[in-house]
Amino acid sequence: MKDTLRWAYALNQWNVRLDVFVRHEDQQRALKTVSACGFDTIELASGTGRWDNISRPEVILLNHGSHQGFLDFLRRAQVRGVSSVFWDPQAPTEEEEGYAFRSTANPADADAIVEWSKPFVDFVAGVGADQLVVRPVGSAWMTPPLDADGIKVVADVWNRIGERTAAAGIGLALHYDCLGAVHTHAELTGLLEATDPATVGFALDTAELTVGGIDPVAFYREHADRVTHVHLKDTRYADTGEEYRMPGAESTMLKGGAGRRIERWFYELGTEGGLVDVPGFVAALREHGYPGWVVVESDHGGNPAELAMLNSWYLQRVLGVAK
Amino acid sequence: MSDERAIKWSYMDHWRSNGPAGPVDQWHSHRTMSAFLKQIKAVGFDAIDTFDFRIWQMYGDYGGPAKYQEMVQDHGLERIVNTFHAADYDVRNYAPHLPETHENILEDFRVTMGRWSEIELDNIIVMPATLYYDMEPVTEDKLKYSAECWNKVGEITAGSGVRLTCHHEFFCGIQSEPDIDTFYSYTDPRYVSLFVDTAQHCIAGVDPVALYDRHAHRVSGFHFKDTRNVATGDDHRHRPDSEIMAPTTGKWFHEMGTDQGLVDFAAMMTAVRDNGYRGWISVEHDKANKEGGDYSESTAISRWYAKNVLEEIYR
Amino acid sequence: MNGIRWSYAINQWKPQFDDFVRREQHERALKTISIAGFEGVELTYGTGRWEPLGNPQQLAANFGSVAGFRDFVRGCALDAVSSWYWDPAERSMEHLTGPLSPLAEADVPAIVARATELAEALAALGGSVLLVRPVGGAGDVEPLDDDAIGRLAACWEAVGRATSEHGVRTALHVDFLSALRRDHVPRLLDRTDPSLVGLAVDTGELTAGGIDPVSVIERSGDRVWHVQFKDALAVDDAEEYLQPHAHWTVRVRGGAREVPRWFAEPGVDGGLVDFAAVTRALQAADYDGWIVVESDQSPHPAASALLAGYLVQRELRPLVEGKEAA
Amino acid sequence: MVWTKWSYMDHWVTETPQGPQPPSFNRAYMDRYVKQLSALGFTGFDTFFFYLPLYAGMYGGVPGFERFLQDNGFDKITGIFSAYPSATRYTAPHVRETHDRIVADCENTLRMCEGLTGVENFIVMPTSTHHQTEPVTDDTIKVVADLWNRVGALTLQHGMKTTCHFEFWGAIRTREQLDTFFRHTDPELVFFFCDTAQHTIAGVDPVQMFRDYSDRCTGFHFKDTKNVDEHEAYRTPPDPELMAPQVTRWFYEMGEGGLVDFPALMKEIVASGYDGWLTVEHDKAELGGGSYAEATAVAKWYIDNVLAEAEAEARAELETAR
Repeated sequence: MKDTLRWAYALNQWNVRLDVFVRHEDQQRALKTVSACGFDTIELASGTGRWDNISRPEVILLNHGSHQGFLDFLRRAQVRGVSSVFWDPQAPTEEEEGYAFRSTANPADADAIVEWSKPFVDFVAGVGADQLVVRPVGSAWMTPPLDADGIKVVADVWNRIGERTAAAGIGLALHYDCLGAVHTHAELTGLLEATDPATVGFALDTAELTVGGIDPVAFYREHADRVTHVHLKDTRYADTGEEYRMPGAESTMLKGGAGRRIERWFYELGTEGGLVDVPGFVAALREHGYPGWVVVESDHGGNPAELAMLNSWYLQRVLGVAK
Repeated sequence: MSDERAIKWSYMDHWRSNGPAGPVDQWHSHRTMSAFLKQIKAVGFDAIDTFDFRIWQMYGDYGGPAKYQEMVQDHGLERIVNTFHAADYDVRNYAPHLPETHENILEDFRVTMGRWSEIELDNIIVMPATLYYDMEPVTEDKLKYSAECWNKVGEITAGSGVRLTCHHEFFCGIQSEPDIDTFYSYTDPRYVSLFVDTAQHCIAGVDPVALYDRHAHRVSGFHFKDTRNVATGDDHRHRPDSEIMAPTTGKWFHEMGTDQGLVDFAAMMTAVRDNGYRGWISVEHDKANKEGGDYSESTAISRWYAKNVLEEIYR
Repeated sequence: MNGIRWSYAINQWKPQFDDFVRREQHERALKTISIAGFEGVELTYGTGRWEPLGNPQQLAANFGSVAGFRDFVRGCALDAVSSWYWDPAERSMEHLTGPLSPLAEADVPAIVARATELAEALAALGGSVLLVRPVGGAGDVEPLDDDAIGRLAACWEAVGRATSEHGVRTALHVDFLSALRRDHVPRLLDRTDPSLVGLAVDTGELTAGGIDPVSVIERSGDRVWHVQFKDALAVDDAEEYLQPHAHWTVRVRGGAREVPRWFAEPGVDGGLVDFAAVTRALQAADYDGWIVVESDQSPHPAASALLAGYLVQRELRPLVEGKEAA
Repeated sequence: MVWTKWSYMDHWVTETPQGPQPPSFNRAYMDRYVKQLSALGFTGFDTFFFYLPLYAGMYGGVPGFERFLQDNGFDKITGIFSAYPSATRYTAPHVRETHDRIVADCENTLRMCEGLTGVENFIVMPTSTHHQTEPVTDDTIKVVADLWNRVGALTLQHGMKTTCHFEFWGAIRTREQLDTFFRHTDPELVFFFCDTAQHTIAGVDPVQMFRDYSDRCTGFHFKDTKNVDEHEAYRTPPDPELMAPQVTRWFYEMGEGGLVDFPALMKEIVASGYDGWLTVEHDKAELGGGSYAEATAVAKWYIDNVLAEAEAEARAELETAR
């Protein structure tokens, strides 16, 4: 995309299951699809084990030998590089102490999590990416609500990791999602205030904020100086207020329908009935001269190639971005 | 203008997506049509091709070809370039090698050209013969009768400003190299053109590049698609059908750029350049959804290939 | 025939004209029907070389003969082709004919001839019912006056007479777009000879047309010669069936509301038909014959067949067998 | 008499609004999945240890899920599958230092099975990938055997037999390695689980393997393959199962012209007097446009129409011999 904004595309929509998107030829097809849609930069999502070989840094390196080897693999499909890598330290992985469950909300886990960030910091820097995008805290339903002290515990972990990312010359962006224990506008603002603006930024996801009941355009205007990363996607639904607290919300809300038979929450740009004011949001980014990446994604929503193409069309025809 | 392109890319109307009650094509609803056109545009195609039998939906759902073409243009695509005339060949009433059926064929085209008169098409594409098993043995006389038939059809379509061009399916009566050459020797270059389908020729054991080079002055368009299999044994004359039912092969057609593809597209594009062809190349991947395939992905991959491999050769 | 026999309709496997053409696909579908607990399969008429199961000529072209197809069906552990659905408005590439209309007296001989061919093949396949679309859609034909009803009755009596010579009954299949929807059905039935023409009750079509299938069975139970169990997910309560080309604009496209899917396998989530009630009504009417289960279209044909098999095995067949045992 | 103890191994993928997913996507998909298996006549259900928490969440506990199965004509949950396909610093069957952790994991899994009717098999992959384990020496196999002896004693206390399912890409794959492993394990504690396709791919005849170890065999995966691994694909790092260059799909349902002689195996099973569960497994049935529902239906069709005949023949032969 030829634009003053920097556009990238997230690969997570292809990796919908444990045992898919493993063969290199399948990955090449996805990369070519992204490239044909006009994107030359991608965001990676983390995972675990031998089948997450385009997500988990150690496994990527095992597949391609080196950072350069991986970049060469991307460039075969005319994808030039990586904008960012997403990491959730709360998601258990075999690489992190053999599926240990740890949380940034637990002070006893802080040292381990800071240590776990190392392969990600190294990888993001190694492939020349900009941002390590992280899930700052686990799901709200798993823990009692966080008070200011609790938020400070979380923030401290990220301040420590922020020192490491800054030293490596990359950014660290805390990504809000609609299930996180930092959920309300006040909690989110609290977390941002408790982190060091010099080293810790905010990854604004338009759909996640909307589901969580926060207006992404207004939030961006309030906190433009902290926003260092953007995920652009749409949703047709917002949480009624308490759904994110359903036990097992990853499953019961985002897949099980929240008792409302909503079996898919996230949508491509331009979807009918989409709640996100995408043109308004992008206009706000332009007004503020937003310098970071805008990563388009559709999360898990059906046919990945179709979604990528519909997103590309939207950028070209509605947002007027030249391909 | 310096970036004026010699080649533009059109997408031939084969498409399926998954609907709530099973696979549907893009003509299912305005919504599915819009999603189709958006995807074609997104990856950088310039226009579309279509089938003649879609004319009914154009009239029924969109108010005619001109109105439908407006919708195509609203999605950022230029126009409808070619139409494919998929006829029901039958030795009883519609067989180019049987002169007694010619009047029926000519009447079909008179009516058809009237239906398309609202818009300007480049080509009307035909399979120039019946199924192979309905034509065999393929004799010189039969080729000559076929040529006479298409000469007359071509005169009719030329009257509407549209070129009549022949697309040689591997399972039709005129598919071998000598038969194709004989056929063109009897047809009038003013009225009958060749439409090179890279996969179909390849499946029939004919080198599409050599064929093109030999007939370049008669060529009015291309279907760029790939195959992984050459027809063997009776594949080309399998009863009742070769295209889907040949026992050897469940899926003949693949998008260009596919692994193990047999078509040498680099050589093909070089030949297109060296013959000075300017105009449209159509991309087709017929039945891409078979055996776990997916139209959206195949369309993206084929356009990627056109942009990153073929346009490096000639654009 | 004594008792109720369960069959499954093949039509859901063919969403598009170039799908479901290869032999191995047919074999897997028939095996799926068999193992889901059905003993028969219902075919749908089709024409041309991509409809290998569409008509007797295509069966012969593909399986050597109709008997060859019967062996193929039995090889998949199904007993019979229970029935064949045919709309005379479908063209025939094999006969080089376009749509035939039962309202046009001139078309009747061709309709009878075609029905005879289908009945003959059906008999050889162990089947017993030819289902016909008795007349076009409400928006596509003139309103049916007495004279029109009379012409329809004459046509279908002639067809019924011809098929009965092969031991095959002719049953009128009234769909939710039919010009016979609502009160015309009894009118046509009343005008036909009960020994020649019967009714096919399609639970999904009736329900989508706003008609309770149980009431049809209670009223015309003695005329019911065939039953199709499919579920309906929506009702055409705005009478959109009166529009022209409703087959396309309403059935396929879902009408003004864009109903994503009208029909599905029995027991589907959100289904409107009470199949236990319909089954009990059939028993009360002493129905014996085929019940053909269908989903019409499906995003996942094998799953639809298995889910329907589940309902039949665990709920519906026990109702029937309970009564037979009693 | 016809074999009634057929169970289904819980691989299944279905289309959802979020793409192809396991039926644990949500309760409605799960219910439909169980109904389809029920319609086909399966009476046993095998699953993976990692699905248990999901099912517990949907059905109010793992026993609640089992009751749902039973309401749909199943006898019970018959087997639980547990595995460490990738060796890590924390868990690797060939590394003795990690055994305590593995045993602790197994205890957790056993705890999740409390209150069930009677799971019979605790199915394990005895090793991680071959390429992470090699060189595979007698000592390596001895270390692995020690682990499963330990786990075997533990699971027996919960009424389950620890039974070993050998992957073609695992470190114990040749006939010699299998024999060594069984020599080193206690026949009272460690049992054999015969996966027809995996052995065939590894060049081991599953029928002969069963014949030789029928006294220790407690279960089967009936699945087919069309390829013997002739290119050392089993050594492909980082993953041989999905990434082998020559073969994109290893596993097929029965009755599709594969290499396994299922009727012969069925006859062997009858002749041996084995009376446990027989399990159908499909792994990656969706590749190439396939569907799990259809693959499962076709496999069960094969059981009822082809294997039933083989079974009847074998029983008749036994009768005659008597």
